[in-house]
Amino acid sequence: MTMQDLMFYFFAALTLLFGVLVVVNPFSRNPITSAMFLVLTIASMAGLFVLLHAFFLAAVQVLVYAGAVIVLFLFVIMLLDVKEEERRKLKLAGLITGVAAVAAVLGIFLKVFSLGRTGLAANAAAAPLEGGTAPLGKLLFTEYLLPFEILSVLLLVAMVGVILLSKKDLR
Amino acid sequence: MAWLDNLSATQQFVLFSAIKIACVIGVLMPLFAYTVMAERRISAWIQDRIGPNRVGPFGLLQPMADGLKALLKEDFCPGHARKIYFWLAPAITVIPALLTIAVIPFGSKLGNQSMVIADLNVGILYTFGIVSLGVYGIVLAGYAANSKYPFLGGIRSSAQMISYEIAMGMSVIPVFMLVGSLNLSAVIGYQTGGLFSWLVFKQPLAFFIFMVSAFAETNRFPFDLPESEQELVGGYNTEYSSMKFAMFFMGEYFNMIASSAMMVTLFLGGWTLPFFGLDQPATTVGMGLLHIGIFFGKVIALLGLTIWVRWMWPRFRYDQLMDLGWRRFLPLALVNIVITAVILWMRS
Amino acid sequence: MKEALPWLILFLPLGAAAVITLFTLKNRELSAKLSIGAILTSFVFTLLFIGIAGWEPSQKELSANWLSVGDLQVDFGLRLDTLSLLMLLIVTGVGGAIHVYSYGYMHEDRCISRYFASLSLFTFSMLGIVLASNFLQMFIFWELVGVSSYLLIGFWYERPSAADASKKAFLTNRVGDFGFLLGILVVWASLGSLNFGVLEGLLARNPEALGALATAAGLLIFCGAMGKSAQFPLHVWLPDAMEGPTPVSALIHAATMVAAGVYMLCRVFFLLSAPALEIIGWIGGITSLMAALIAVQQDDIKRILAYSTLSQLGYMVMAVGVHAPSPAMYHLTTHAFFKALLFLGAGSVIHALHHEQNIWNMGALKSRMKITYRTFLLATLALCGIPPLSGFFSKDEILAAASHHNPPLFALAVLVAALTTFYMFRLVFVAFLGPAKSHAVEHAHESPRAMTIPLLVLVVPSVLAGFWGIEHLYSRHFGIAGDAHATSWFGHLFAPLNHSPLAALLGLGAVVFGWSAAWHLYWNARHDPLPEKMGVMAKILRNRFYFDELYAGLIRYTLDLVARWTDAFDRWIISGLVVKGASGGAELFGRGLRLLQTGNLQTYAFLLVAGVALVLFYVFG
Amino acid sequence: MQVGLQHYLVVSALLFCLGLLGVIARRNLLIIYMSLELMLNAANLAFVAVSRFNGNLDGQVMVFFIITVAAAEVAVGLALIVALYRKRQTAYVEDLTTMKL
Repeated sequence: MTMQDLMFYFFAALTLLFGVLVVVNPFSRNPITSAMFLVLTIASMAGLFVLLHAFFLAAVQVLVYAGAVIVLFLFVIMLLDVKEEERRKLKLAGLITGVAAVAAVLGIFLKVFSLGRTGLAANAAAAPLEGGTAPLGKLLFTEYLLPFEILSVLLLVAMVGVILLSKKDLR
Repeated sequence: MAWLDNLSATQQFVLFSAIKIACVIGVLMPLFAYTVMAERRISAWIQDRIGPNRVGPFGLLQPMADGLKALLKEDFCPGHARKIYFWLAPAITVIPALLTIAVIPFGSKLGNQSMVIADLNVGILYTFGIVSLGVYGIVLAGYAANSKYPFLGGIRSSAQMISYEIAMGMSVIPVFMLVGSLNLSAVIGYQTGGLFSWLVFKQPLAFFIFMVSAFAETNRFPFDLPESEQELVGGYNTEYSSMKFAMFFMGEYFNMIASSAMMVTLFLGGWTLPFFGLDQPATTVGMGLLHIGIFFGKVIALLGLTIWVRWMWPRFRYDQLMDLGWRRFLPLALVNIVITAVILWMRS
Repeated sequence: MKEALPWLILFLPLGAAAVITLFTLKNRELSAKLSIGAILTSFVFTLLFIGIAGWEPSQKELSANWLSVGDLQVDFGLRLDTLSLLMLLIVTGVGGAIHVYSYGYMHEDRCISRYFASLSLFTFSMLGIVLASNFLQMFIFWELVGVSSYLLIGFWYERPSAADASKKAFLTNRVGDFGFLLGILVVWASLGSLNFGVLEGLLARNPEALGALATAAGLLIFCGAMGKSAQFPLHVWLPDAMEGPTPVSALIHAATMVAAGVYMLCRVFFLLSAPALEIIGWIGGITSLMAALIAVQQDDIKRILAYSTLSQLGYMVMAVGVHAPSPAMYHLTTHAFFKALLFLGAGSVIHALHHEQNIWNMGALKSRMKITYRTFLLATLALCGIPPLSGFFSKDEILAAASHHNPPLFALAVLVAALTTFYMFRLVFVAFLGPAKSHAVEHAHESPRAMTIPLLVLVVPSVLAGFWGIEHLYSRHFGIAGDAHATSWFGHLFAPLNHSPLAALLGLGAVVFGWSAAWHLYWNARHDPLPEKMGVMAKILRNRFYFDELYAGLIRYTLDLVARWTDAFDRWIISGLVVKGASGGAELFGRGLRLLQTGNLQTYAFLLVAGVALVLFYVFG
Repeated sequence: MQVGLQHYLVVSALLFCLGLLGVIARRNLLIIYMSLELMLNAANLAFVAVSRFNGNLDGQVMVFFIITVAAAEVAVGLALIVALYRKRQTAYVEDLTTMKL
């Protein structure tokens, strides 16, 4: 067991733990708590990205998700001033069916992975990829130029839409 | 030091990293303390006052006294505050500031160890990522206090930081276009060989935007709106006292130091000086220490500038602040990128 | 040039109608001139074409591919032979005269542009019927004629009676047209073509091609003629159509549109079997007699002429029925001239008397409207069949044919001839001669030139058409050996006496009898003496045999019955079973589905995940 | 056992299902939204891992796109939630079952 593997288990455990806390969150009914755990999940995941040598994406992940997206969440939660909600009655039947469905999906996933039938099996011939920033940028501006440009349009559209939506009187 | 050579590479890495981290923190804490001290003295000098001069010779022990006071004061927590976040917020403010420093090369070489804690090849992106986390401390502080002035301060601050992060990020892109790497050591390497290879001379506009944005990011004057005492009583840290307040303070000054270090690295040649061959990696321990000294000299000079700025300018209004960020700096930075790109393209 | 002329003749009036409707509605003068110009140009072009190509053009059909559905090929074709060329002359010639006349008659009307647009549209449709080279094309123009006739009868639509009359005309025509359409379908189904030329060739080679359907097809097609030419029992619309402006009555309901039925019968004469012709003949005869009888007791000058028209149309149809299409067309031609003249004369009178139409309010117009009186009298004489006027020859030919083929119809025809003379001279004696019977008469004076000139123009063919050898043209077209080609016009005058003395003599006798009766009863009469003398009979005649009432009753009864049935059907089957059943089913289904659509995001998410699980299981599991 | 693609994929699958569970089971719109982000991140992880172990950068490009789209999506979604909250004063899905505002 190398250092790398240890780190993997460490970060994977953290990611999953924080993920569970985002969803289940036994400490508080306050969405802020979930948001904070989401930040931690993202950060742990960035660690996993680093282990995968995707440094650029790790940085972007933290920058965009932790630095912007979740701050936005916090903003909204604060703006809405969601009260510390009274505990709503748990819908047991719904919960059980939901968990069962998710468990089914998970079961299928795990079975597929264990059987190695994904068609995604590691390409033994290919050397593990060193994800540098420069090759990624090169790819982005050559092969993926059109999607990249379309993405910019999407961002513009989202911007316009959000500005419109946040006008006071929404007609 | 034979035992050192017997250690495996990993063990060496862990050992030296630990030593470096300890040293950096060991330097940073006094630096913080004496920056505060310096600020008080300089402000007094500028305003023609005396300033703290009672504790120790020339008041040099004043920071110790302050720290002791902060530690010994009652740790008061308002009843209506959200406890966990109220406790968490100061810590969250300090940590990112410290983390930022990890990628900054504060010297060339000491022995065969390069004087940087983590020589990441996406160094600057890492910095920005960490800096962007700094918002949380302030937002949470504002939220946790559960009263209106801190809340407004928190909201203002986060909006301000997010806005200026963009201008800041945009302003440094030309730097990396010139250097061709995101690695900060590479940036320093690029600035060797003459005074005018310093990026501050090649990218004065970028430097300017970066510096002003850094003031805004660290909530320093003239952009200290989150804590503008006259409007918000003190902003997000209104409800804080004792050590928790000191931690916010610490966070602010760490941020200042980190941003100054960043500016030194990106624009002012880092640990290099264009004379006496000081711009080449050190071969002897003495040279290494000299490089560290040069670096600190530059950082301290920039800190002085920051402090000076604080007492020279009036505070901006909030809308002016936003206007400046979005409608002046962002377009300017974009234009700068385009111009740099065109020049590079014509040269190639 | 030769090919282009017929197309121009056909489409000039349409162009005029389109231009007037689209551009010149505001400019009344220009509209009128456009319309008149179009029809006169058509007339000139027709003459030109006949001059160039002769009566039997070498190329009998000009056609352009129009539509092909399955194995049905329909050409848009123009059929050019003696029949159509003569009809062209009549339609454009008489029509032109009437257009000019309208210009004077309608001068004060506000909507003269609309009037002339409709008139041009009508002319176009009529020319279309005349030139049609196949059934489908003819049917389309047939309907167009119906539409434009509707527009013209209802021209003064603000009058309820005019609006009703136009509706009546249209609906009655629809009944006939339905039969016509069925007939066309029968022909197409059994012979596989709609082209007249092709059909004629087919039937000439194999007269039995239609087989058992021959009579049915013939009679169904005759239904169309029945509607357009107002034959019993679909005659009711024609008298009511007199609600339209008088020139319209002259053009449509005397000279052209009503002639379309007869023309069509002659055009498809080769299709009609002997039994069908028998029935056609009798229907023509009955119409003729009935209309003549009704005309005897009418007071409205235009109605008298309308029934006279009916009667004469019956004559023509009867002629077709006695295997004599050529005389039928001949009579159609001469009748077009003098009946148009009569109507225009009547219009002139009505115009002079400020829309007074009752002949018992007229009288003593002879001296006040000299031109009108003289032309009207000449036309009357022509209608009655006084030699040597045109009517004499055409009527005599019909009588001769009838006497040859069907003696009972011949007797009927002679009776009608006597009645014709009687009611026409009743009209002349009461309206033009005798004492003035109202104030309006005293202020009456001759109509403007635009109206009198067409009268004078029309007098020429009315009087002389008998000497132009038109009958020979028709005979040649129908392949009947022209008998006794008289060498001189003098010989021509006495030809009828030579080849069928009985018919000629009886016809003349009937005229003399009718005239004396009219003179006896109506010379200087102030009131109609007949109702006193004939009592109930006169009342029945006056009320037109109660046809309208009969139809109204019949239709109301039938309609009520049908309505009750459909109401029950709608209430119980459509609304009850189908609609309520469908809506009930949909609602039940919806209720079921509504259980699924909770609006709760969670439920949807659950279903989505379950679906994903299923799909994944299907793909990988 | 050497950590390989399978390990990362299992982590990714677990995270994905966690997000899924959050979407199904939680009733606060904001938390549902966060769970959605978890799912997106799980996908990102899978992409990066596959990219790494197959020596192909396309996966990383895809992650880049996903992050961008997610940012846009969050902005729009949160704006909608705010608008919704202004009208209804609730962020609980069981109170938001009618389509009309």
